Amino acid sequence: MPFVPHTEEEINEMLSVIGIDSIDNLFDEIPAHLKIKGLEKVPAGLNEMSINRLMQQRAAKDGQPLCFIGAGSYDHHIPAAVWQITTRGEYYTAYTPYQAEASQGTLQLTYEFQSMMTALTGMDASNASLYDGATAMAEAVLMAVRSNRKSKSRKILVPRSVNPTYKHVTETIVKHQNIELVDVEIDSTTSKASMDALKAFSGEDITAVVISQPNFFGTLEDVDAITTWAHENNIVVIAVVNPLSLAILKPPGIWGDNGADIAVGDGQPLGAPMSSGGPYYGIMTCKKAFVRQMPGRIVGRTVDQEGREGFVLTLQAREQHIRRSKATSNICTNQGLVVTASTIHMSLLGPEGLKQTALSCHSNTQKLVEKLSAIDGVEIVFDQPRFHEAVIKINKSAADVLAKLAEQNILGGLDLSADYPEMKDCILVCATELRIAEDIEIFATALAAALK
Amino acid sequence: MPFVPHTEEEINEMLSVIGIDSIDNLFDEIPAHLKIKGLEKVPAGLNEMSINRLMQQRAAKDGQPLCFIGAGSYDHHIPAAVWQITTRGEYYTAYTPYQAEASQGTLQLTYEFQSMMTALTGMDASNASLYDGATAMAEAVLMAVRSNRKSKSRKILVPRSVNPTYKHVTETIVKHQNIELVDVEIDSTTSKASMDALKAFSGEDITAVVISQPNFFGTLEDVDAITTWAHENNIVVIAVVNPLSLAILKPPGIWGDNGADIAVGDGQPLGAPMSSGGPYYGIMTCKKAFVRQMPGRIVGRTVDQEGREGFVLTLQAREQHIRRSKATSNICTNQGLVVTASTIHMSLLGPEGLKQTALSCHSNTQKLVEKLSAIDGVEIVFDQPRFHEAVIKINKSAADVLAKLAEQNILGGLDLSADYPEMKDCILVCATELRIAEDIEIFATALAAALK
Amino acid sequence: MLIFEHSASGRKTKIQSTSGNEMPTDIPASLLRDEKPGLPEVSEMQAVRHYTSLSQKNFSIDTHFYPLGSCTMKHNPRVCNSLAMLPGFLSRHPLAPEKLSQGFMECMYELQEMLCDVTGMAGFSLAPMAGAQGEFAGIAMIRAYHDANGDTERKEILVPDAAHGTNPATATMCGYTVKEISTLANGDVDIDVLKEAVGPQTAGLMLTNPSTLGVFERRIEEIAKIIHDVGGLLYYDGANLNAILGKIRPGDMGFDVIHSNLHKTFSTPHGGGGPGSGAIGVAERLKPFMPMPGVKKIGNEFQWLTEEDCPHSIGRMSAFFGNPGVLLRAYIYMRLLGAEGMQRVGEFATLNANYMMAQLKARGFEAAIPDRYASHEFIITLKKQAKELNVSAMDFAKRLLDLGYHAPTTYFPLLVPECLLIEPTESEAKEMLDGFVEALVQVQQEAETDADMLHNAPYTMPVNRLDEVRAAKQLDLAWSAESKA
Amino acid sequence: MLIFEHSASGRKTKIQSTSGNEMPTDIPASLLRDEKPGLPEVSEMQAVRHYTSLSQKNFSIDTHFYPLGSCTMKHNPRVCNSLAMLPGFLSRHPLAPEKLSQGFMECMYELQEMLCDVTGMAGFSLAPMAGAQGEFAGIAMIRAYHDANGDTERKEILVPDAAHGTNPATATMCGYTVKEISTLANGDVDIDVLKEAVGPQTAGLMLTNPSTLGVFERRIEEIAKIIHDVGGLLYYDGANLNAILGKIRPGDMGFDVIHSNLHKTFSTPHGGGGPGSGAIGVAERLKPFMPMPGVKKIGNEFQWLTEEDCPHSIGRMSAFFGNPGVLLRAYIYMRLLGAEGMQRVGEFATLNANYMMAQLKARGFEAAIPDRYASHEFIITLKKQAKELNVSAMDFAKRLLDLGYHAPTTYFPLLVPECLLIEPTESEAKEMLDGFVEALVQVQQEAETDADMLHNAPYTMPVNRLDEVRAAKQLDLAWSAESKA
Ligand SMILES: Cc1ncc(COP(=O)(O)O)c(C=O)c1O
Ligand SMILES: Cc1ncc(COP(=O)(O)O)c(C=O)c1O
Repeated sequence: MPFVPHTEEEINEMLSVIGIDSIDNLFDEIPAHLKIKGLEKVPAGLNEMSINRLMQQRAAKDGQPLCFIGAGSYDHHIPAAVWQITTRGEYYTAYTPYQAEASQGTLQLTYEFQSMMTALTGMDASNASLYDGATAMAEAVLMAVRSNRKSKSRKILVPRSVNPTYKHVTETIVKHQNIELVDVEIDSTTSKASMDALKAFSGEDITAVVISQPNFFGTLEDVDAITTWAHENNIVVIAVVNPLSLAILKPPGIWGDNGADIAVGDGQPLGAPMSSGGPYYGIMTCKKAFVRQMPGRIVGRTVDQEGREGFVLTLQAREQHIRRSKATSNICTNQGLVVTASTIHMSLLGPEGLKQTALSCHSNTQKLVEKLSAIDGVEIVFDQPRFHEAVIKINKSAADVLAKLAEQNILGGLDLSADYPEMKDCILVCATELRIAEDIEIFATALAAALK
Repeated sequence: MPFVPHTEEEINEMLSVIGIDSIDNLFDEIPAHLKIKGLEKVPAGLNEMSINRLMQQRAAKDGQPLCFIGAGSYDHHIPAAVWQITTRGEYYTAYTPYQAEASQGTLQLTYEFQSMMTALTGMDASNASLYDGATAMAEAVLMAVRSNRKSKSRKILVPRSVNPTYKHVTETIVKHQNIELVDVEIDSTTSKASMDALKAFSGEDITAVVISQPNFFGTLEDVDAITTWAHENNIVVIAVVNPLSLAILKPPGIWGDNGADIAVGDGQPLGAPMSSGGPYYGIMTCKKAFVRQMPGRIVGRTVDQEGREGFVLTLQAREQHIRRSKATSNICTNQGLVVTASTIHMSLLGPEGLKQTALSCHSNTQKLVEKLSAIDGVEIVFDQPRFHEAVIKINKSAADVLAKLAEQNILGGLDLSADYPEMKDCILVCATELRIAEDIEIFATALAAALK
Repeated sequence: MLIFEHSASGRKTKIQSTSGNEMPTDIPASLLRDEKPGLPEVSEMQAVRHYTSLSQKNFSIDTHFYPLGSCTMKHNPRVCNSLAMLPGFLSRHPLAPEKLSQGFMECMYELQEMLCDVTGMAGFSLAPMAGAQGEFAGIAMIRAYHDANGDTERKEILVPDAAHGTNPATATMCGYTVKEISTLANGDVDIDVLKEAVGPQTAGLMLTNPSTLGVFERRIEEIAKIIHDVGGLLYYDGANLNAILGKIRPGDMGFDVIHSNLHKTFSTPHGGGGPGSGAIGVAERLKPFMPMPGVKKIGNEFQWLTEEDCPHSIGRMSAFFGNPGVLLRAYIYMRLLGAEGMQRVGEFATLNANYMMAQLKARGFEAAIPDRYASHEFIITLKKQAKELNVSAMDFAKRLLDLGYHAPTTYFPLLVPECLLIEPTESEAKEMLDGFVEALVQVQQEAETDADMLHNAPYTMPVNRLDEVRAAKQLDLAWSAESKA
Repeated sequence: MLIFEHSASGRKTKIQSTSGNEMPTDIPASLLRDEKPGLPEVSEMQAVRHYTSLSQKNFSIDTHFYPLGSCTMKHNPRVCNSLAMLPGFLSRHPLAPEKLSQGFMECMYELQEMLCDVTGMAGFSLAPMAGAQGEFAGIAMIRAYHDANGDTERKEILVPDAAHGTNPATATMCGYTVKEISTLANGDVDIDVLKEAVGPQTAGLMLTNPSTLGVFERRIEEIAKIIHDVGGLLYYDGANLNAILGKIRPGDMGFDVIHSNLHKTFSTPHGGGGPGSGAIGVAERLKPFMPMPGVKKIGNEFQWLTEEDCPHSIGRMSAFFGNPGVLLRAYIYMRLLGAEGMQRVGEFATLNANYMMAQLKARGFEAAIPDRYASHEFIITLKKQAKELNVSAMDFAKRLLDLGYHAPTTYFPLLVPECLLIEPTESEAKEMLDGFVEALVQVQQEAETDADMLHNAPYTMPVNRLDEVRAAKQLDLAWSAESKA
């Protein structure tokens, strides 16, 4: 009986205290015909040594290809201290800090996290995390709808340069509430949200606009202009940002006239391994005026009866366990452990380390772009100021070429045609700080060969 | 400046408190011509990401061959919890518990460890570890010499069935003290210490005898008979044991008439990875009468001023920091962290888990022996009751065959001829619980092919 | 002391020193940041020390008994962590091609299959990232199902008043109005009320069984029939699956769609609040509506589900594939337990709860539902203590911390006054249960002799009782150089 | 509570359940055990909880300032741990053939080379498993060297009275008699006494420089000459290498053989008492005597040293190759620091010590050697406090624990009465040094106003002052079912 400590003797004592003969008696209330005999698809239990062997084989099977895909999940270096500390039992096996006095570790850490998020984004407040970047965008849309009292339309402008999966997820989540996500065209030469397309909505009742910086193609948007335009039109500005990029890019809190109103993003680049897509966490920060519409846990600093600093969950009246059907969101369990990792990650890197990482990513990607564009049959599609992602177009089938690269254990980027039919044989590539010159060389050589 | 936290500003403040202009002033007392300009063979520092890459390449280079070598280092399963807890900063970065009140974690754990060691060996007392099994044997010899007041000879009988490296190390360590290690022949058909050879010393002034159970060849010695004989002749009995085997074998504390006097061994099988040979730890346990001659740290249970149970280093008057040139040993730093791992390991396995492991090792080795002996050109040399190691003799050059197997990523055992010239083309093999039938099959197939 | 208070301008760890890169010239200055963000500047040692010490201020399963009802704080085997963090798993990009993902996909496929088996459902999706998201997926599927049937007038989701807050909140997010169904004193749903409530407007009923009151809903089949008869679907909130694991299955009880909190029943760590997984199981008729992505097996190959497999999919719930790191841990846990181990979970979780309830009743505590067997958890109500001694469930909870036990869930479910919802889980040994009972008895004695003392508990934590009102009124959500609590 | 007290007969973790093996029939019953050993029988959860909670009862570098003089408790970078524990390293059998060991051997070879470089020695052996074993190897080499020269009448090793206990203990183990050399008030060796002491009987001198008194031996070259002139060899106890790392080198000072405590200077963890490494460096003439094994580079291949390389080797020090896991950590640390980082170590370790000494002097404390710069550590003597206030160095030490600081080394070196040997290391930030100074000042004030209170300190630890006398008298070294402290 793995993980069940009871000895025969103890079981008997316990049964006699309850006053029954066998454990089965405890299930007497359950209709007998519902009880099952056994499980069919669950194999017999393994001991540790056997599960080790099995999982090691499984993990080894997938190789560890040289990764040039980004598209929302980035292969960054994570300092060794991060997960060694994060997986300490005290963080790993605690739960939501309902008993504040016995959870000051998690609570203070979360407060520090919130502080780091506001520092990075230039916003006033942060929550303690949402599930991921995509659901954070969805929650931001819901929050904008709740907050923008002047707007009735429930129309949200979403430029096509926003991560298409984020848009898809947002759609899944908000569609039941009569909210409409309106596509906004992008400029086909720059990949940026078309200012003209946006301006066509001037004067209309629009609830919010989403601005992605950098956008899905790595291109930097005209965030100042869009923000100012939006505010002039009573439109709430939702920024979708890569938090690592904020080590060097202008924070959404000071975009345009008055800054974005809500800034969201995925925390993965700050200490979460790619790990097949998760767990990551959703960042959610906002201006002061929006705080009471935020979804999710929020930690506040307060004092105890002796005036000592301490930390508690606060503004709980927003949440499902108090407000139930009228809560700001149904979220309960969030991504706490990844937030723990991320907070330690940011502490270890500091502003300078984060900046160096961001700059390395950027310069590696620029080197990659340079190398690849020198190959016959490769063309850089959007030659714009960018951050650490770029789009190349090749003169063969992107799918075929990517498959060929994969055979050589290289993930050569993301084929864009599924989401952008007009971008045939266009590939989104990315080189983080880990993809050093040697790696870029391998990729370039393999790509050149594949295009021969 | 990795791991140096000082900012420029702080440095200046500190210098001004000291009253100097530059850090270099602090080295003014050192003759100028001794100061070096720089280091030549130390490369420039790496960041974490680069050292990661480097070490991963290095580690990968050595493959992870299928290991059938034992000979003092065994490939056992170690539960995941063991090193996850052991590397918690509080264990990992503490030192010798000089301040008992602030070190109750390490001290209590060590007391528990000592208790587990006495339980396994059936002895009265244990110390907190020595460096490894070989040095533990050396220290046991020194201890026997100090303890056996009736003997003047400083002669120690060491059957050739004792691990030859252990003997070599013991020689290195004890030879300066006029101690003589006397070879005792082994029975060439059984590999056991020859009772006749031993009895030839009856009546002589012999200080101690070393008995290895199992012996280096995996064969079980007649421990009862030797112990009884030794005690009849005023000879101190030093047992060298594999602690894992004690989950099923008779503990040295009850060998023969009165048990061994000192039992040593290497703790590696109890939670230490093979790790190229260390860190492991030396086990040292003894009968009550010998306690004050023990080398190394010993933890005792006591009480605090309020009568609460607590733990301290005790019998320190034996040790170098108090007794200096008259200490029982020069040992200071021991192998604490591995002891920590080992204590957790034993707790997780318990008597039943240890027994199951020992039995699996044994039965896997028996299966291996069966499989190999069915191969043409392979012969089992000592067909005796054994524990988890065996000697095979092949009809080709052992060195060549082992090299061939290594090319197929199989460590096929240890060539015995270097230490036992009479055992030409004899190979010591071992199959732990991790070498399941599938692995044994691979080995047998490869060996059969190599012998064709 | 906050990490920011260890900070000194210019201090670095150099962990990430990648040779003094300069700000790029290829990005216009107007898009760049001109002040460095106010992150802490500390050494590695300071960070390690700070977060190591901070961790010690937490209660956790690895350090304390943590009988938080409805949360299933069972032991998290350490091997689940180490194997889920094998480099091969951590370094897999979510968009890696199938060919380079077979090892991972095989685990996910088998996890789906095992979950189907233990719940009696026809299909499973691993996409949802927590229980609440699982609920969302489930209710969205119910809605999509009705929609697909042209059945668009069903506007109501029924929820028992004992339900977890995420149930009604989810129904709202899915565009439904919520109607509460009352519960009988014996813990069962009031079937008469339910019958009254159902009708053509009923999209479905969300039910937890065993309920949050810690008892098994005995008339579940009748309830299922009532809902199905009016064309509604039955949703199973699987937070309490631990109670019946390996004994009975929601699918057999008539549920159409369920979520399972893998971070409860299948022992993935709670991580101080997450991540979790709310994997979702469906009956045959809901398969076309499952969220994406998912894994199928064709011959010996594992492939991603496509739109053809789920033509009416409610869509994607996350940027990639939910929380794979959590899913791997659950998979490993299930493989460790195996079929037999899984059956014991429900048995021993239930044994532990009933043993504690029996002991506490014998020591004078009042069980909320005294005459029935508990499931894997049970409720003690302290309403008498509140009235007679002026001590609240919260006072009991806080005092327990001093005695070395994490408090049970307090004030939930809402319908039991001054309640403690106690869930020991199967992984606790009898000695711990006994210790907790003695602790509650001690607090009771203290309540009788020195109620005031309890009002100010705890006394041995890093802080004593915190001012929550001030926290909400004088909002302090982020550090700034000037601020001080 | 001891782990044994959580034990219940028949409880198992099943971690290692390898299908009910029976006791073997191929082993005679007389060789088998008939009672199961008295190991604890607990669940994984109980073991995890026990050892997690126990760990919290330790002070450690990762949680506290730990200025233990002579021990160099610097930060242990976490990456050294994770990389040394890569599966490829952990699973290497020590007897694996060279071909399957090149990755590991390359690290070891480069470590040898770097150690030669930072110490100025001609060769390095990584075999010794701690400082004391390094000393043993060194003195054994000195003996072997004299023996090889037919110089067999040298029976004496000289050791300053300030030396660490391992020095004289080692000399004894190597068959030498020990003669102590006294130290001047300014911390230097008394050269006159030394000159008196040397002669044809002198095998060598063991010296720590900077000495355990925390000052640099200024006349080291003169000392070397004195020893060498009588045909003796000079041994360097490298425990204090951190003080001069990257600034000066023992080899250049004239030492013939040295050990380096890699667990001090090169930051491998102290592990609650070990493991360590006492890697040993030699001048050219001692190379043939180096212990085995070692690594050489032939072309691009790494090979084990053979007897031909070290024809007079003193032999093997361990069953395999010392403590490779420790060696890997030291290697990684050195590669992280690099040449430049290494130079800063000595500088900032020295800066920190001198800053603290200056601050403490300013606050009225008496430095043992007040007029010289400290090396990386310094001594405060509390003899005045002992005499006037009746509080001992031990009282100060215990009270510091209450204030959140590990105590410095007490009562070592033996020649300074009531001493605290304080070594902050380079990795501590100024704020921590300041905090420690304030703590000492506070204790001083307490000593003046309430000496009795200090005698009973500490008050905030899991236990208060422990009865060491009882521990030694009523020996209780192992648990048994009946025993109780
Ligand atoms: C009964 C019940 N339902 C649903 C949930 C929501 O699950 P999650 O927190 O994973 O979103 C919980 C969790 O606390 C619960 O206890
Ligand atoms: C000056 C000095 N020499 C030698 C040693 C012995 O080193 P080890 O403990 O590694 O054996 C020490 C360690 O404490 C020391 O401080």
